[in-house]
Amino acid sequence: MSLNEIASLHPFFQLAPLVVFLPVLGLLINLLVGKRLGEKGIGAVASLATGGAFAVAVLLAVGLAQVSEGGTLTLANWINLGDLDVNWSFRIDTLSVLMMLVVSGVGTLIHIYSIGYMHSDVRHNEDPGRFRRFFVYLNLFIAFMMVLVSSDNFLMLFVGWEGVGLCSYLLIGFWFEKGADGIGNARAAKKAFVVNRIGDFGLLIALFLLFYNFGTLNFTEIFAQAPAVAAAAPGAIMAITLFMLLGVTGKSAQLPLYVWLPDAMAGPTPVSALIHAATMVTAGVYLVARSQALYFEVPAAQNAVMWVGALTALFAATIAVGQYDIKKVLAYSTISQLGFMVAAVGMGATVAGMFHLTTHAFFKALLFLGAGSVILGVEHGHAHAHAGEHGHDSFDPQDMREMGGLRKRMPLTFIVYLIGALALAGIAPLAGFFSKDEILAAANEKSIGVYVLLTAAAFLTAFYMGRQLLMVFFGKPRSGASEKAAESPLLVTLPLVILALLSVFGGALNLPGSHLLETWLEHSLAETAPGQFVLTVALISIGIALLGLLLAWLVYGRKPIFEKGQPDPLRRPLNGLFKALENKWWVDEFYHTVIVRPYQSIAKFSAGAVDQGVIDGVVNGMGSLVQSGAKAWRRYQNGYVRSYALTIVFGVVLVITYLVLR
Amino acid sequence: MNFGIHPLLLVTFFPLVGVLVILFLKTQQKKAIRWTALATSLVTFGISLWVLAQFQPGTAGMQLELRVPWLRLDGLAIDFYLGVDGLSILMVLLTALLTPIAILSTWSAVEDRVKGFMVFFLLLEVGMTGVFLALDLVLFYVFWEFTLIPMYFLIGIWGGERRIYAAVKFFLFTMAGSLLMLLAILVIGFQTGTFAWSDLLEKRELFAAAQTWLFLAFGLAFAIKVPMFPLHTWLPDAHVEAPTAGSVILAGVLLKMGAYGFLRFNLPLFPDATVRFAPYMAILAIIGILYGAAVSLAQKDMKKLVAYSSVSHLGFVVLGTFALTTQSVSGSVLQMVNHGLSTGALFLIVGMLYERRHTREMSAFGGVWKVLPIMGALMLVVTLSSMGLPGLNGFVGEFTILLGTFGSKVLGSPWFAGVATLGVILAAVYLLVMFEKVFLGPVKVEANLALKDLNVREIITLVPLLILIFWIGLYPQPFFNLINPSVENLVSMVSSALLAAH
Amino acid sequence: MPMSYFIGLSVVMFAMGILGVLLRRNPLVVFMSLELMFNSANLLFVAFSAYHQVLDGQLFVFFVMTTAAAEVAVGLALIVAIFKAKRTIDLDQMSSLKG
Amino acid sequence: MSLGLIFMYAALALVVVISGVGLITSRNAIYAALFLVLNFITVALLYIALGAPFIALAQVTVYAGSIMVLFLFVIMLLGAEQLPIAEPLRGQRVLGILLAVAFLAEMMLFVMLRGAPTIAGQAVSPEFSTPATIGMLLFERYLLPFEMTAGILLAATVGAVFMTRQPRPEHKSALPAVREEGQE
Repeated sequence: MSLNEIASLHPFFQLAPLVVFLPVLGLLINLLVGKRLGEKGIGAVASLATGGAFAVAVLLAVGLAQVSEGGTLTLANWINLGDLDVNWSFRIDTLSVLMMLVVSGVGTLIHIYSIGYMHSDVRHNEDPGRFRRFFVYLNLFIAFMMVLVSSDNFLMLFVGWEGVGLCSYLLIGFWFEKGADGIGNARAAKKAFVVNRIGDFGLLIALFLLFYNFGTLNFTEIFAQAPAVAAAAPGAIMAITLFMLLGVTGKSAQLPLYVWLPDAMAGPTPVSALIHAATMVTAGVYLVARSQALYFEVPAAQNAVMWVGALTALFAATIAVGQYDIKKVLAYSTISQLGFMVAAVGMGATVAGMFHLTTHAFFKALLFLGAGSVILGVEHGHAHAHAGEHGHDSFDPQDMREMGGLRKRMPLTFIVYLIGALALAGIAPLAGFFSKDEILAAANEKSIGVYVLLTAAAFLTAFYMGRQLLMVFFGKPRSGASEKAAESPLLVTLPLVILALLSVFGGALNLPGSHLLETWLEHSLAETAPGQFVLTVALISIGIALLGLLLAWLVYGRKPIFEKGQPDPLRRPLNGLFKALENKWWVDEFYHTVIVRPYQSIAKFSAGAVDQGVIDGVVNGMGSLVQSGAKAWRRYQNGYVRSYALTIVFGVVLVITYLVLR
Repeated sequence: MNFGIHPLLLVTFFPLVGVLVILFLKTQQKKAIRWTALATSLVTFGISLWVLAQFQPGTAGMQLELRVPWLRLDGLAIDFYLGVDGLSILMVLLTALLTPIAILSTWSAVEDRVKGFMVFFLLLEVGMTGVFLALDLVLFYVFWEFTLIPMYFLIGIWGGERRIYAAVKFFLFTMAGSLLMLLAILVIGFQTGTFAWSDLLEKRELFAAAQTWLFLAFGLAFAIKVPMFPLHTWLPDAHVEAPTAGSVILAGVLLKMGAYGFLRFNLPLFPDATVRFAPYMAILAIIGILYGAAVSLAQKDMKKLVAYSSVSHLGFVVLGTFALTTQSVSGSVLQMVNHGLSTGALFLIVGMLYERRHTREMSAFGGVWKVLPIMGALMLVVTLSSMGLPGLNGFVGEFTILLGTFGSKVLGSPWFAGVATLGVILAAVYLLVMFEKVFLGPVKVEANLALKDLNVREIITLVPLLILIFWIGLYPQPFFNLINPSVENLVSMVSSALLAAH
Repeated sequence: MPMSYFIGLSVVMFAMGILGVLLRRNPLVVFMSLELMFNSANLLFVAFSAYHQVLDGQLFVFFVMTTAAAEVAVGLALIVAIFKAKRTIDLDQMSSLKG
Repeated sequence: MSLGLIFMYAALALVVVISGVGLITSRNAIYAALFLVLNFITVALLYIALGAPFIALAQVTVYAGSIMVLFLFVIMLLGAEQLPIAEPLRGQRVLGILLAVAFLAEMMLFVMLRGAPTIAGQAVSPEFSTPATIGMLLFERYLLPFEMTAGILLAATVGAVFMTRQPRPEHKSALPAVREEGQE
């Protein structure tokens, strides 16, 4: 539909392209004029751009409230080759607008937060010039995410998909000269990009399969033909959905390809909050939700998605228990929660999945930003405690073993962090409880195995969040830095408060009674399983959550560990198992030995032996062959007239023999 | 608005005017020589735009044809036959665009014998444009061989340490292939009595019997030039030893002559053989993609790495060509242009780094982005474009090629595209490794701290390429409109043979 | 007289000429054996001209003679020049022009 | 063919072979030259038998007369040194002989295979090759080759003269002044 047609549908819909162009505008302003605006100016422009996008999203939501089917707005014909006809068009429907709201909403809050955070982070890393570059990348990310979410066909979705992968590469490697021996951050960024690329490989193959089975890449046409093609070529849909699952595992850090997310914590904390908790990683969930019609055709694929999600949820939760870095714990917790969402969407409970996605965006962003404020405080404390010597001793501001007793030093951060943690753990009134409960209810009805896995994961979630709370905020400060830790400025804590409110009241979005979100999403999803409230499941989940917190208190609360060196109380009872948790089940090492090192040796072998040795060998060999041949013939040119005469006579004899024998 | 001279004739031979003027300048007048060369190549670019203006995108057949009887041996008619269509218009524009950029990049790079350098460079431009416009087999062969000579001297005289070895290797490789091609051309000539491309299309059945051998003869010459997997070892040596400008033109245009040759001669003239050999050529192309990517990872010298990446990228082009679907062939024609832009820019930046530190070893750099922010940013964009990131030109080409190859009836199975798509991952690996080794991480070497960022001239050389990289990435349709009709015509020509064959 | 007699004779003469050229190191003897080979050719010319009753054969002998004379003149001049330079005429001494 | 005639031809052939062998094996160049003269004369006799009297005479005068005299003259000039019998070039002698024998065998084989016919009429009419007819033919049909041989001879003489000239003292040149400074 062209601009004016859609305007007739609803005046607000024609604003849709602004969702992408506003962040791009912000990005260009900062890029070109940034130097003169100063830090506050840059922050303002960036936040305004994202805020503008949020406003447009709200307007679209209002528009959708009236015209609930939404519409598609075609901007330009991107590629038209033979029967490949792809347009750059915006799809305005309840699902995409929901994602826009979450992305731009949480995004704006994080933009405001990062003005304060980056102000000190940039000073800490002695490169004030980088402030501008951070906000350029952040706006680029919002723009690409909007392209992904608002696209009307799989190709534009793929453009956004890899675009956000690029932004996560740029932002993880923001401090590219920091990290393990100077190259750690850059390597983490490269790891993230390459692992994402492996996922994108799967999505690319799915795209090709889609094109050749459906003749188009457009959502509406594909979902319309889905039943027909499923009947005609069931294998095709199975292949498409499974390859798409490979893409999802890459982007949403599910089991086989999750390894990049923990390393992505190398990026500044607002990045972890925005990209690696709230928005980018949920792209996979959005993809499965969007192509739900395809998944319904192939139950086997749905099961695959469900099991991948459930297994990841439990697996990541176990690792989170053994981590010391405050952000690593949250990273594994994100992977685990994403496991919940993927399992939900896999079960067909798309609404529950999207609901958990939304609430998770709130409290996980809150937790990350809280962790950021804790890190700022501890760095601040460290600077004061060791004002004297300036040496960079091996102090790691993110290591929980350095912290302790921060609730007195940083009361506001503590309260907000507590709310976030309880919401994540799934304690009753908070948002986390409702969304997780809905997933557990759906799991309970769909397959007991998955339900057990998810409940175990929920228990472990409560446990490691309790552990983190106790280690960071309770007990005695374990290092000079944590003694002197100071509360972060208002600019940092304000967004925290807003997010805390959202975490508390987020549950209202889809309360068992009102099912607001469900009615909202009905318009764009094929068929949504009605989320019914099962009391028993709810009670069990609250019980599990409280049990987890209690156990954490028993282990970490009663006799808090004092000195820095003291081993983690869990080490003795679990020893071998705990060692495995600490080392992340050695998955990174496994991948390194099985994939990375063999590929490097193949590369060296093919560069050395095959290329230089064989091929060049043959080529140079021919060259030297000719030379040695020439050397051999030179001997005949020995200067003696008579030997030449001999050769001539030999020639004569040969000619005559030829004549005679002819 | 015709200056009385045929546009194609003008665009091909105008650089000779520059050569003439330069010959009269004294060797000491370096500045004058450089400006004359630049001016001539810019005017040639202007003329090529004028040719583009006269080119109607809609029609599939040859346009602006110029056919003048040239040689008449008894029974054999060799014409001076130029023409342009969808396949060659972009190549001519690319040549006309890259030459002034390459000349501009030699301002501070080439100091000795500037006169000789510029003369050879402009002669090279004549040869290249001629190759893309020639439609008479003999004329094509003449231009094909003619490009060898200036390139040989460019590498041989202004090259690095092992330049003689590299120049000779480059020359022999291409020469060996093209001799076979000459043989094939003669065979065709004698059997049909004409060398003109359009006439040969009608008389295809005359030499249809020897089609397999003719295909292989032409194919070998083009495979060496592309370069395809086993015949590629001349490329890294040629690139490492060539001066920056030489590398830009070598990667940007000379490699495309091979790929273009497949499209112009192998496919239309020997359709049955093409259909029969397509799977084997596709397999070779895929090996090239994966092998090139793997070997690039193990390289220590930046130019060698980019050279092997060219092997990998052109693997995609050849794969697209032999998949014989509209998407894949259009994609490969566009990918030829894309590769010229992104690899040309890569070589320019590597050349700028070489001018500053006089070494191409990646270990000599590290954390340079902190010291050279602008160069780092431009390098990042160019690396992403050659990696095939959506939104930039590389992706459009690669996606259409892979999409076309996936469902191509000639190759038969989707596995070809499946394995080739792995190349996309490997490309990301070695390019990011290069970017990391050179630009990221801490500044290890003291000398890197004193490096100066890009000056205005260097930025001007890169800007046109970047504009095109973004333009093709964001809105490729105008380029596809140019290519599409001719490609559809070519594919239908070949597929008619496919139907006949099955 | 049967032709095979003359052909046989000229072949023998020619073979002896070859031997002379190949085996002797004295350039003069080499030249003489060359003359011998010329002579065998002339013999055949005359024999066949008689056989075919065509005078042209004989005429050709004259041309052979003149070239032989010219060749000897130049050859001997060469030998004299070399003798002056190297004080020896042994063919094997003159081997500096080698590859 | 009468017995006497055969006997005469056999004798001539024998003389030719002996003189050839003599030429090859004689150590002293002069003996070789004399053997060659003998050879020329016997061949001249054969020419007469073949009905080519004028060529026979030419043979004797040109070959035996001028060329051999030239040889003898040069031999005298160079002192005809006796070169040692040793054969420095490895395999030269063996191969030489081998090739000569092979040549001989092949030609014999060739003649055998082709079965040379006998000369039609033995007696060739005396007017067959009188000097007049040869002269007429030479200047009619073969004028160009004749002129070319003249050219060859001229070139040969100039070459011979040039190669063997001695560096004679400078004759007086037209610019004495220049000459004097150049001299000191």
